[in-house]
Amino acid sequence: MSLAVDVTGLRKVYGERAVLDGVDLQVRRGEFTALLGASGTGKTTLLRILAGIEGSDAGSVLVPRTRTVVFQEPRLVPSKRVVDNVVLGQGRGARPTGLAALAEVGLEDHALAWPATLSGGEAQRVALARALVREPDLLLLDEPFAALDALTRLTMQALIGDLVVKHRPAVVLVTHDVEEAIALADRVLVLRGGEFVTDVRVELDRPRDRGTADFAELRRSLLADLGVTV
Amino acid sequence: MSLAVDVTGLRKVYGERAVLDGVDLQVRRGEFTALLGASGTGKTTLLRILAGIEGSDAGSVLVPRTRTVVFQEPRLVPSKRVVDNVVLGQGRGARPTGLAALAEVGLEDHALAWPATLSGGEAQRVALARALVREPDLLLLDEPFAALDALTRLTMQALIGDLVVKHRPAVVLVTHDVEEAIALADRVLVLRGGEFVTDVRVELDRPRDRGTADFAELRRSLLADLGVTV
Amino acid sequence: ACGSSGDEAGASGTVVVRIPDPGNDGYLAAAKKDGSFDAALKKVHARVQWAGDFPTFAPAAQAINSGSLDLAIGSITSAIAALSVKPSFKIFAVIPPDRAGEGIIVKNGSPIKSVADLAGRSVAVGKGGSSEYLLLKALETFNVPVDKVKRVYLPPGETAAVFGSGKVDAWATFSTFLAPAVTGLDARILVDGGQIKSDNYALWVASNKVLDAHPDVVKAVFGFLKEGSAKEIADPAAYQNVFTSTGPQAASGALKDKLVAIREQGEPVKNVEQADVTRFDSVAKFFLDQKVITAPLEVAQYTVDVSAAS
Amino acid sequence: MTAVLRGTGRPAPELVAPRAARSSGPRRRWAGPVLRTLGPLALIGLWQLAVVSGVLTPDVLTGPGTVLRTGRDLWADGQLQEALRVSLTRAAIGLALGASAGLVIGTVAGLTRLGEELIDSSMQMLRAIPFLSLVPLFIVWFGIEEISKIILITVACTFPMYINVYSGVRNTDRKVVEAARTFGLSPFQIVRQVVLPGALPSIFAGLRLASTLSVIALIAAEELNVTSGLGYLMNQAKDYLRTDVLAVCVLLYSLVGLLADLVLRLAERLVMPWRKAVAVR
Amino acid sequence: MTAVLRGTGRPAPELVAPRAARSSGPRRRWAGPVLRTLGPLALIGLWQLAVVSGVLTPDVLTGPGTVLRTGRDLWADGQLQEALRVSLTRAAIGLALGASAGLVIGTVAGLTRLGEELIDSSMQMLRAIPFLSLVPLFIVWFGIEEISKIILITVACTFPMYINVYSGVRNTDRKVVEAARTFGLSPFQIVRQVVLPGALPSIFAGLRLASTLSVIALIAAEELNVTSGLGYLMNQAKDYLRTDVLAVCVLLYSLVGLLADLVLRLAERLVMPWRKAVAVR
Ligand SMILES: Nc1ncnc2c1ncn2[C@@H]1O[C@H](COP(=O)(O)OP(=O)(O)OP(=O)(O)O)[C@@H](O)[C@H]1O
Ligand SMILES: Nc1ncnc2c1ncn2[C@@H]1O[C@H](COP(=O)(O)OP(=O)(O)OP(=O)(O)O)[C@@H](O)[C@H]1O
Ligand SMILES: [Mg+2]
Ligand SMILES: [Mg+2]
Repeated sequence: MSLAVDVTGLRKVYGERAVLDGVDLQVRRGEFTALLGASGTGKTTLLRILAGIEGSDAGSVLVPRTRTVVFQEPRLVPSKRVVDNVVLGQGRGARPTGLAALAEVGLEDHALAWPATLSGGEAQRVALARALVREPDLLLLDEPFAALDALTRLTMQALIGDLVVKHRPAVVLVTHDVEEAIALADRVLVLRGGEFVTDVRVELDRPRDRGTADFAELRRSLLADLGVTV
Repeated sequence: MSLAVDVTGLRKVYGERAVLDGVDLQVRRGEFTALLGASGTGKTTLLRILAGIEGSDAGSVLVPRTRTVVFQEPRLVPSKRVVDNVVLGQGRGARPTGLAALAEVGLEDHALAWPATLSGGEAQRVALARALVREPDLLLLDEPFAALDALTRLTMQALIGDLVVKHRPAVVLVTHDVEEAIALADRVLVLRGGEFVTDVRVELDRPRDRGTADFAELRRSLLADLGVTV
Repeated sequence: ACGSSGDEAGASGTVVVRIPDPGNDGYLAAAKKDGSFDAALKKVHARVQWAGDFPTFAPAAQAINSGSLDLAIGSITSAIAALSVKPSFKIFAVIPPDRAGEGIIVKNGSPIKSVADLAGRSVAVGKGGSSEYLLLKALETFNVPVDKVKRVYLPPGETAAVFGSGKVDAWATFSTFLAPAVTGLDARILVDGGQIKSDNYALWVASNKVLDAHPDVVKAVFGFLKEGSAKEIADPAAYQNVFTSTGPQAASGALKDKLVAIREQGEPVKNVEQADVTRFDSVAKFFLDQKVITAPLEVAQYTVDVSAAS
Repeated sequence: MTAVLRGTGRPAPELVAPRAARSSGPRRRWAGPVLRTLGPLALIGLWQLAVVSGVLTPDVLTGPGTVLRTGRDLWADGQLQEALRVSLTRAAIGLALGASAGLVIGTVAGLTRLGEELIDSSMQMLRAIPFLSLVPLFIVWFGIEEISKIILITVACTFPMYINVYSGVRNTDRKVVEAARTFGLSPFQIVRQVVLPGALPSIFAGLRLASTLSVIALIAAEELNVTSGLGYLMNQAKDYLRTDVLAVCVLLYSLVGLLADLVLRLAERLVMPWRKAVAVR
Repeated sequence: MTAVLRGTGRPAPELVAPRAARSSGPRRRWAGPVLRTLGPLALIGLWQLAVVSGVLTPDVLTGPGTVLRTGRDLWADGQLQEALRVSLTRAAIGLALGASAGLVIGTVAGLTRLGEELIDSSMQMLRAIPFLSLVPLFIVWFGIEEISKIILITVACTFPMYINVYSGVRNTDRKVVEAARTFGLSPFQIVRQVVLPGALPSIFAGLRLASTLSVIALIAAEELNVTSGLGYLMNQAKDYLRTDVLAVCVLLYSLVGLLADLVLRLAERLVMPWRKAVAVR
């Protein structure tokens, strides 16, 4: 199986501090990777480098040409209506696609609203729809569900699951929800001190039942990696 | 016990749609209220009205004079260093207090950084520190832990718990994490269709063990109110 | 510091007379340098305060109107325009038309040999000022129909470049502009003021205030002007580059010679006579016909003969 | 375990209605426009007062009454219409050209570091040269006809537009630009769809200033070889101390300015509809 | 169940290095300043070329060589220093006054709806009146001495500052202002600590334009009743057809402009240190 992300020896320094220091990461096509890590450990920085927004100070980074990102903030263009934000760069002709994507995130009613009038969760869903309509080879998600209620969150997770099955992009998902990481990912990574301290393949059958002992055990071990003892 | 929030018949209309329609809310001194609700149901709108940022279209609102808010976004002043953001409006003389608050949220190293260089979680913690140094009578929290990892989240929750014990402000916490709501709050409200459909007093002993049957039952019932069946 | 107006006496009982700055040449510049003007005025308990540079008469008239200037020099054309609006000053001395220092100039290689040749050509003039007057007067004198010549209206400061680069064929000009144009722009005088029969007097005016309060001072000034101008005409070279020989105001080489040559043909300051007033009236009539002024103006009532005053 | 709590207790004395709640009542629709005309009316009132009280004598500036009369005469005469037509055409063409030039150069300089380094210092240098001193140059290069006047106005309008566009473009939200780039928008698309809309408030400020400068340049331009136009009328009025005509011109300029502002205000609403959606102020 | 996976597979052919990674290499430190001087040098080169090729004849504008010689003479004579001293003092005082006025009025109008409605339309009306036409008025009101010149420059500088401050203040991030308000900052504190810092880019654009206009107004002011100053020198040069002196003045203006820009650039860095923290461009 071929690679979609190939990072070796990546290093990124801010001021005096090396936020990323010798990160190696290979992600295969269709692989769903979850990235855990304490606040400020460099998860967003890594995603930004993969997205091509930020440069690196050392190491090599190879990624596919078509990438889309859901940023930690919605980053909608304030001067475009919601549906035009979804089809950003694809012209008005793509509006039907955009409307379909908005329907999938439950925002068909807000298609013609201005971004500034959206609630936090609504904006995040628009950002999600924008990333999904493009069918990228690499999907970078920075805490995309953080501002969503339980039900909406489940719907959105299912949506991404569908997309992964259909188009098989590589996915890198940053999340703070360990259960979410286990439930969704093929592989969970934990970032600490500028490098990956854990790289676990999740071998549970899908759909994954949060009640099983294996789930609980993996959850416990990952939380321990993050410094939480349950 | 006297009231810290007294809202009756509150109504707020955007365009054609009444986001809040006949909301009544009384919160007592020292009471910790958690507010649940699907995305776009008007939780933030309610908080903004309580904070005095937004006007209402009908109904009466009474709140204490000193209120602080942790907004859904960090809303730091970009032209002030982190510590000066914490003591915003209190002058440089208050910097020691600010530094102490920053230490509590684990950001003493970033005291002199500019807000734009912070990670998502770091910014959120600064916003939290800013709301906490002021010892308000009413503390309004709009998903303050959404961007925090498990460990940091626990620390921050403990911090707010301490503050509540010490100064007994009324707290209104908007969250999407049902377990968090149950673990922290004296009372959980669910907003749907412009009004409260649920108003539950949490009678569990503290510290609350997420493993107990009562906890699980309350969690199940609240999730059901939110449309999720487990 | 703001100067006291002419009718007020200074702390020492001295009357302060405010006059535009004389620049870098001429007898007034020399007087400014050696203090001879002040010496002359001392007898009437007055002294001079040199106000700033007034390139045209209109702002000087404004300054007189508003009481911040006492004396000024200008051409009859601009004086008539100003008098038609607010006669707050009177003419107390005249300088007969500068026959050598005004006229119409063309480039040296120009095929234009006479005023008649101007037909079908373009001539740069300043709208409504001495310059336009000179052109119209020349066309009248040489019987060229006015509409045969294309008038290009330009402010004098901008005209040199236009004329120098050949965008216009001729330039009707006077005093400060003519000499440098001839020496610096490879030009020659087609006709001068004398040939045109110009009535373009220069005049000295004094505010009504100072005339009423201190006629003796104005008289002293007149005396000094008359004497000084006569001295300069006798030896113009001595009055060149009084303060500086560099900078834009300084003349050197061919320009200096040309200026001297023009000055030598000048006439001294004199008091207003009836013959002059008649010619002023004809200019006023001319302006009325041109709709530059809206009502007839009798210049006689705005003249004063200070030489006769006690 | 589940207890519904409602309506217990009474409001404690120190509870207050938050401030915003009060100010949110709907304002009368006419309040804005009426208040907006107060300022200009007050200015005209002051003018009249100054004339009546003798602070302003007619040889300095005539009062509104005389001005109206003179204006009517000039209008009946046809001079005013002609002057307005000629001048506004000149100013509009120069403004359009200059604003476009400023927009393009400012965008290029604001967008890329190389562009900034190559262009900005030259623009800062040229901007400092007062265009008034360049009049002779323009005449020599572009002739004494219409074209040199329009170029003079163009140059005067370019710089305010440039400086504002440059500043606006440099200050667009980088986060949104980053997002647009990751979604594969071409640089041109980013400029068109993200950067320029974001810079619109600055661009409008630039346009307002450019319109001011177009009028200043117009006056300078209309000293040259013209026999009509507002600037010409004013220069004549100045030379012949016709303060009534001068005042007519000043009044006309300010009316034109108010009109231009109204047009820009409408344009702002039209091209920035998203601002209205959240503007509560 | 737990398997460590590392380094399997080879890069597929269509993988690319993302663009930003390339451009991030450290630039030589001198690159910026060197590129920045290229533009002005090219302009001077063009000027020289125009003179050599005869496009620019000396009776229009002399070349850089002659200009340097004339400049040296004027300098030796002391005239240039004197002119610079006098003019820069005038311009600086007027600029300081006008910029302060614009800052205050713009802040008030930008901040409150009432302020806007009462002030903005008057300012838009006054802004449209070209200050050049007000010269006679100023003479009468403020005399022919220094004060009227400084007021003329002040008026000219007020409007660009006003318009930019107004626009900058109106466009500060409302979310942050809301936050500041809930934290109990007084309106004055909000203006001082949140709004004005946020509006700084606009304010600097306003300052740049105000400095341009101060020079234009200076020339107009120095046509009247002065015997020193750069504008006087230039007007004299025009009257006496001394294009070399004219060119010296133009060059001086542009140097002063470059210098002012440099100062403003430094000031921007000093008063907006937070911008450098994230500026990657
Ligand atoms: N432009 C910058 N200049 C200086 N430091 C920066 C900059 N950007 C990020 N940092 C620092 O780098 C560290 C890593 O930031 P990053 O945003 O990658 O964290 P993160 O893992 O995404 O954290 P979070 O979970 O809170 O979002 C943080 O400590 C942050 O302060
Ligand atoms: N200024 C506005 N104009 C129009 N509609 C608005 C405006 N502000 C909010 N809304 C709408 O009001 C509804 C409630 O918004 P609010 O921000 O209160 O939701 P919320 O409950 O906080 O949601 P979330 O959990 O997603 O943050 C949303 O549907 C939103 O689109
Ligand atoms: Mg992050
Ligand atoms: Mg919300």
